[in-house]
Amino acid sequence: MIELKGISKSFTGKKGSIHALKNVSLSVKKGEIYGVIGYSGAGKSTLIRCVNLLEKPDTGAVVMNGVDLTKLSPGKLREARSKIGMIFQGFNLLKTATVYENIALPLKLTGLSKQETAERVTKYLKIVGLEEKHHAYPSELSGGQKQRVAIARALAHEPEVLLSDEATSALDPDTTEAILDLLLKINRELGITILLITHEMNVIQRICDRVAVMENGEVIEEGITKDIFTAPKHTTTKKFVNTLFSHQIPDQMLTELNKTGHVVSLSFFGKASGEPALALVSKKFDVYPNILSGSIAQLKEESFGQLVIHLKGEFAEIEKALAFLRQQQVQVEGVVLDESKNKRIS
Amino acid sequence: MIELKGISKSFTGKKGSIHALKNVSLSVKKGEIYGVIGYSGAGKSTLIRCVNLLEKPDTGAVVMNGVDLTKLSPGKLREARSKIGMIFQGFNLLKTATVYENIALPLKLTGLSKQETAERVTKYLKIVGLEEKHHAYPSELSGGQKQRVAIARALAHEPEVLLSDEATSALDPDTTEAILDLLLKINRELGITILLITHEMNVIQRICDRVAVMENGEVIEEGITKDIFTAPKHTTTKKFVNTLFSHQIPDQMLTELNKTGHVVSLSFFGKASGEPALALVSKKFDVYPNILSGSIAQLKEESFGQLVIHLKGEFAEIEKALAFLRQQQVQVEGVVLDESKNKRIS
Amino acid sequence: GSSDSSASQEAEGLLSDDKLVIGVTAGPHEEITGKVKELAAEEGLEIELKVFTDYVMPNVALSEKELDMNSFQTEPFFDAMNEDRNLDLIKVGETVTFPMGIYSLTAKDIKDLKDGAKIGLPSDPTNSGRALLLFEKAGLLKLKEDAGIDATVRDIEENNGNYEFIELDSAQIARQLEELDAAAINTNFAMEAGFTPSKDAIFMETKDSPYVNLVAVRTENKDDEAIQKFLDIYHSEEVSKFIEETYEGSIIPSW
Amino acid sequence: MRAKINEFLELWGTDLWESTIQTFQMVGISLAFSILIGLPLGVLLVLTRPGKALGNKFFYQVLNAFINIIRSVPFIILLFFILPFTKMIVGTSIGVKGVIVPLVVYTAPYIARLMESALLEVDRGVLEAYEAMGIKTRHIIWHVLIRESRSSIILGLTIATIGLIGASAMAGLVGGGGLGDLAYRYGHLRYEVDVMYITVILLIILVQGLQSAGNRLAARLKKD
Amino acid sequence: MRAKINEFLELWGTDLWESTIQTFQMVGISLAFSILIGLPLGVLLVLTRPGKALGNKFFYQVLNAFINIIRSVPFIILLFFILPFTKMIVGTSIGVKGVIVPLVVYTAPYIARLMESALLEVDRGVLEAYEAMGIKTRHIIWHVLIRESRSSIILGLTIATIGLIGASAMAGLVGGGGLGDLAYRYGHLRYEVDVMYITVILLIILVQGLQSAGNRLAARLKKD
Ligand SMILES: Nc1ncnc2c1ncn2[C@@H]1O[C@H](COP(=O)(O)OP(=O)(O)OP(=O)(O)O)[C@@H](O)[C@H]1O
Ligand SMILES: Nc1ncnc2c1ncn2[C@@H]1O[C@H](COP(=O)(O)OP(=O)(O)OP(=O)(O)O)[C@@H](O)[C@H]1O
Ligand SMILES: [Mg+2]
Ligand SMILES: [Mg+2]
Repeated sequence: MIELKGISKSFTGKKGSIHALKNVSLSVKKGEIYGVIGYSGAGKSTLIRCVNLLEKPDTGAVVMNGVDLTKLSPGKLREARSKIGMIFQGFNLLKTATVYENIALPLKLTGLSKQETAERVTKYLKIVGLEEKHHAYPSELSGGQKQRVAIARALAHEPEVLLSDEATSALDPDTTEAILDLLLKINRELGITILLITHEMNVIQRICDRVAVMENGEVIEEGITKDIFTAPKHTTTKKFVNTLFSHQIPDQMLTELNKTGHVVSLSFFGKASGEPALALVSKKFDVYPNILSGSIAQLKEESFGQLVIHLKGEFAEIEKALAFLRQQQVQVEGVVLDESKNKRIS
Repeated sequence: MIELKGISKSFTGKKGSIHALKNVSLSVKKGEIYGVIGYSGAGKSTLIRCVNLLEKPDTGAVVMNGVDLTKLSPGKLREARSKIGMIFQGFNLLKTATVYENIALPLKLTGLSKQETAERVTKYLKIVGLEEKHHAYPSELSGGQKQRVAIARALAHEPEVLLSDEATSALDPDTTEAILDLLLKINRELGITILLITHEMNVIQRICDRVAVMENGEVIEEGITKDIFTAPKHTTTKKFVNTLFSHQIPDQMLTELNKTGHVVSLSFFGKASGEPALALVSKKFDVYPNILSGSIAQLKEESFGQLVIHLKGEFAEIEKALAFLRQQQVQVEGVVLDESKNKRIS
Repeated sequence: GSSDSSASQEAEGLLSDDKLVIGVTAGPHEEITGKVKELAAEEGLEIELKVFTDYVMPNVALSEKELDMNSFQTEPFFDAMNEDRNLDLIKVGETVTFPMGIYSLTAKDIKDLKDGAKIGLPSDPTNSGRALLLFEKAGLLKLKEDAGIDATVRDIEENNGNYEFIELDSAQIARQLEELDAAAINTNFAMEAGFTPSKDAIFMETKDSPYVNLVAVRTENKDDEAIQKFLDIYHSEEVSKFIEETYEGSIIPSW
Repeated sequence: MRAKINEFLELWGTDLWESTIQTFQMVGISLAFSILIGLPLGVLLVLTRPGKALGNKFFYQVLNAFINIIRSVPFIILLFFILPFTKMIVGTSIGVKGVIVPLVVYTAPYIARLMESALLEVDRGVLEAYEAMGIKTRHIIWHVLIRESRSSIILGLTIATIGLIGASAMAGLVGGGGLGDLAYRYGHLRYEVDVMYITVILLIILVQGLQSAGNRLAARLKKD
Repeated sequence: MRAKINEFLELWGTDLWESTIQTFQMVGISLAFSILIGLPLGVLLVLTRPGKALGNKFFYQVLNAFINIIRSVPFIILLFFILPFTKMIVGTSIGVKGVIVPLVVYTAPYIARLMESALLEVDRGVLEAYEAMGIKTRHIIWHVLIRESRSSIILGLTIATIGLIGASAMAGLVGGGGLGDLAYRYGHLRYEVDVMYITVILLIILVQGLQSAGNRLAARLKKD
């Protein structure tokens, strides 16, 4: 569906140039929800803006449905763009138009009848929960409300491809949840392909089929969500995955606990967690596993989790218990240290 | 330190008026980090803007250090404001100034020497990880980078009170973590009072001493973070607290599991989780507890969690196990149903 | 007084002997006075020209001592203005006359003008009243009894042929004549536009017209030395020759 | 007093009325044409800039220079300079009709510049949003570019209209009449001070009304 | 050709040179004063609007009306209307000196309006950010309001300067001279078309240079 082939993009300013994208290749299949994560400034927005050529890549091709968009005439490009919806990081609403008009105008301009327009607008306003705000101007809206208008505008267009740049970053969890449900729904029911940027791992977890991780203008890791979550290779990816769980255990507590046993981190996925592994451990061996922190989540129908547990007991018993867990396909890692020492920014 | 007394605020437009704040009272103690959460449009931004009178409340008093700001002359108000830093939801950077100038200008205008200014700017640029961007203009920054400049600008001012409106909403988890650490640090070391708005519960969890939950312009619940997290009263609060955990278990799976046992939700806090309660259960009773989902987190040095577990076994044994858990001060609740049916927006 | 009058002379309100600031209007006055300036320089009289394109400022500026003298207006206009605005100015000499004629591209005779014909006349005050009086003389209209030289189109009492009178910039009329049925044009502009006044005009002012241009000064300076010196040069043979050569009879020395 | 006013009106009423009508005609018609020409030119000035939607360096520079050339010629000269052109367009170079062409030639490029300045303030992001939706450029021009800057456009047009009223005062040079001409010819040249004051007061009322209307409309159209 | 040019320069060189100098003097000095007066007035027009930082309905309306009144009077009338004032200020009412006062009176309110329009475009949020930091209003004016709108301000000033050059062509009315007047006097009144063309070309070069410089500066100062 969408194929980015060797996209590079530099911004040249007076103070040297910034290589925002370095030979990025990516391919999003039809009907897929594809997530892009990465640190602030990694090049995510630039990448997504290259997809509909709002940013013209220096080199590389943007192939959509087999057509290289970079080679199209302005007229053809316009046509191609009319099938792509985009939610911008900065909302980009018309200041002089009401909520209703902001959503209605593009529809009107693409030739929808007045009645159809009205119906669509009403439908999507309802979906984003802003019916009573239809007469308000953007300056009279809260941050989250603006973002919801931008979402409604993009969706009301009912595009084949949706590009979403941090669509839920200004939204409360409940609204986020609703928007994500909506994205899943349109993806499933209408087969809309979605390329989304987010920094919230739970967005990825909830709806993405595949994920790419970007760093410094490059895609450093890419794959289906399950693999990325369960076996992240790159440290950056690991950090992102870890944010789904809160593992920070105060050093003091660690020292304390290590006196009476062993602190280990367990990761399990799918089948592994389906079996009551921990329960078996405490039944079979003379150890008292206590969960210190961690979480278990449903990842597209399979559960998946990380737990930091304290195994209280004799060393020998603990060894046996760990061996048993490994046998049960639970990944066991040693003591988790406070990672705050290798932060990206201080 | 900051006391809001009976603040009301309406916005009057052509289409009737919106009661954005309804008699809100709130008090933030000196040296405290106070969080405000609530749905999009609840009135959070309006509230925080009332604190430094960017929005003049219709009624009510804003008392800071014993002085009612609403009664001050413009000159005195300016003086009071110079001790309040603010991070805006919309960044509000000077478009015509570089990153460096954006942070330096307010410092220069408040009379700092050139050298001091330079030192401060460099220091805070480093803190937010934007040293190499000091020559860039806001239009050349990514969303998260802009937000970090806004943060640096507010902090470089070294205010006594910091008002923060969604300061980390556009940031990746790693950067968020760093900013939160920084806020904690300035709060602890310099005693800066912080009033922050967020929709991310992990921000509250990580740094807030107290929390207020807003809905429809009212504070519907308020208290110390621990209490709000462990015993949320209002459904909205519960929803927010629950977002820290992912409990959605597909209906199909629930039905399946209920055939071989019981699905229950356990909540525990502090001591309760210190004891290896679950381990004891599997040792003492003929049940196999399997964690389906949930998480355990460190909340200002005490751990606290919610787990949805499946107890496989005979009904009688399960009953005994649950009784035992209750004895251990673990809160036990029945089967968790899919909550998606009572979403705020559809 | 002029910028470099000596202090003592200035104190007495006298003009400097060797320098005059003279206001003229753009066009022939500027050119002729320019010639005078050249000649005066040889005789040790420095002349500074201030060129105006307005017909009120030269008198106002003279009266306010911004100028020492001006040369741009006809006597009737001068009298009217001097009285209207209570200026204390006086005529000290006469200069030239620009006869005025009525021209037409279509009519051969003033009697050929049809009813409702469009007739142009200059809009500036030194020429418009004069044009109207010329029209009256030509029998196109009748002015109010008391109209006199500062008559305007508002003073037309009887319009003998429903003529439409259009006031235009005096320099412009000749160029716009084809859009008009007839117009009053100063001879100098008519010539510039390629007319031969004696042949092409369908009606002409008589030679003894009262519209002789003059040199004016503040009354208090009427006897100052420099003024006589200036007039002498103006009235010299050379200037007269210059005028004849340059204007070929459309401007007549009137001293 | 009463009698005096009556007398004045008796004397000047018709002239004032006529001049007012002439001013309205000159300004109204010229303004309409100037907007029709100036606004599109302003849009072109913005859109053909290198890097913008229709970026075309050559076209932009030609247009830019062309507008500059016209703007270079002071109105008093322009009025006469383009006489043949005026005559060609409206068949006459005198009267209200004859002054409209030079007024348009004078005002249209002026409006183009004011529009350019207003249009340049439109947020790039919003334009991008509409480009990204594949909206046609002409729709973007009207529904985004002009719409979003309408408040500045109104203020710019108010400024231009007042400039136009000022220029129309020179209409007398080609027999166009109007209030400004009345004030100049009778008030200034013929020293009828009453007429001058009354005319100027009429102009002030006109301009005051225009500016207030402009300000109010601009404020109402501004939604941020 | 060569000889012809030489002859032309022989004849007209001095006049052209003098007129150019006069134009530069008139425009330069008037512009400087007009900016000094117009920019603060524009700022006041924005800041005293009801609801703004120094919101003062009465002051705003008086200022607004005052500016309108001056803007109402066409330059050709203004020039004479304020003669006594001109004389009071600069001691003379004719020549280059005498025309500067009316040019300033004409241009300053014009600049004020253009500045008002530019300043109104500054993002409210940024102003709020600085208010929230307790920055003094005069600092906000200079470092935020004017800074953020500097690109529009430059374009506005360019427009105003070109208008000023146009108005200075009427300096001849009070004996001020300058290029515009030269073109009018020789070209129009005396049918010396060569002079007219050359003068107009000089004006075009001047305006073209100004507008290009203005455009370039504005583009460079615009950072979004
Ligand atoms: N117009 C521009 N000019 C110069 N540099 C730019 C421009 N746009 C982006 N950049 C730079 O390119 C890099 C990538 O920016 P981009 O907006 O793609 O980041 P991002 O991954 O979307 O970050 P965020 O999560 O903060 O939004 C950044 O370092 C940014 O400063
Ligand atoms: N200037 C205004 N005019 C009219 N209504 C306004 C204005 N500002 C805010 N509101 C309304 O007041 C309510 C509260 O807005 P506020 O910005 O305080 O919400 P919020 O809690 O900050 O939401 P978010 O999380 O989305 O930022 C909203 O319904 C909003 O539409
Ligand atoms: Mg981004
Ligand atoms: Mg908000």
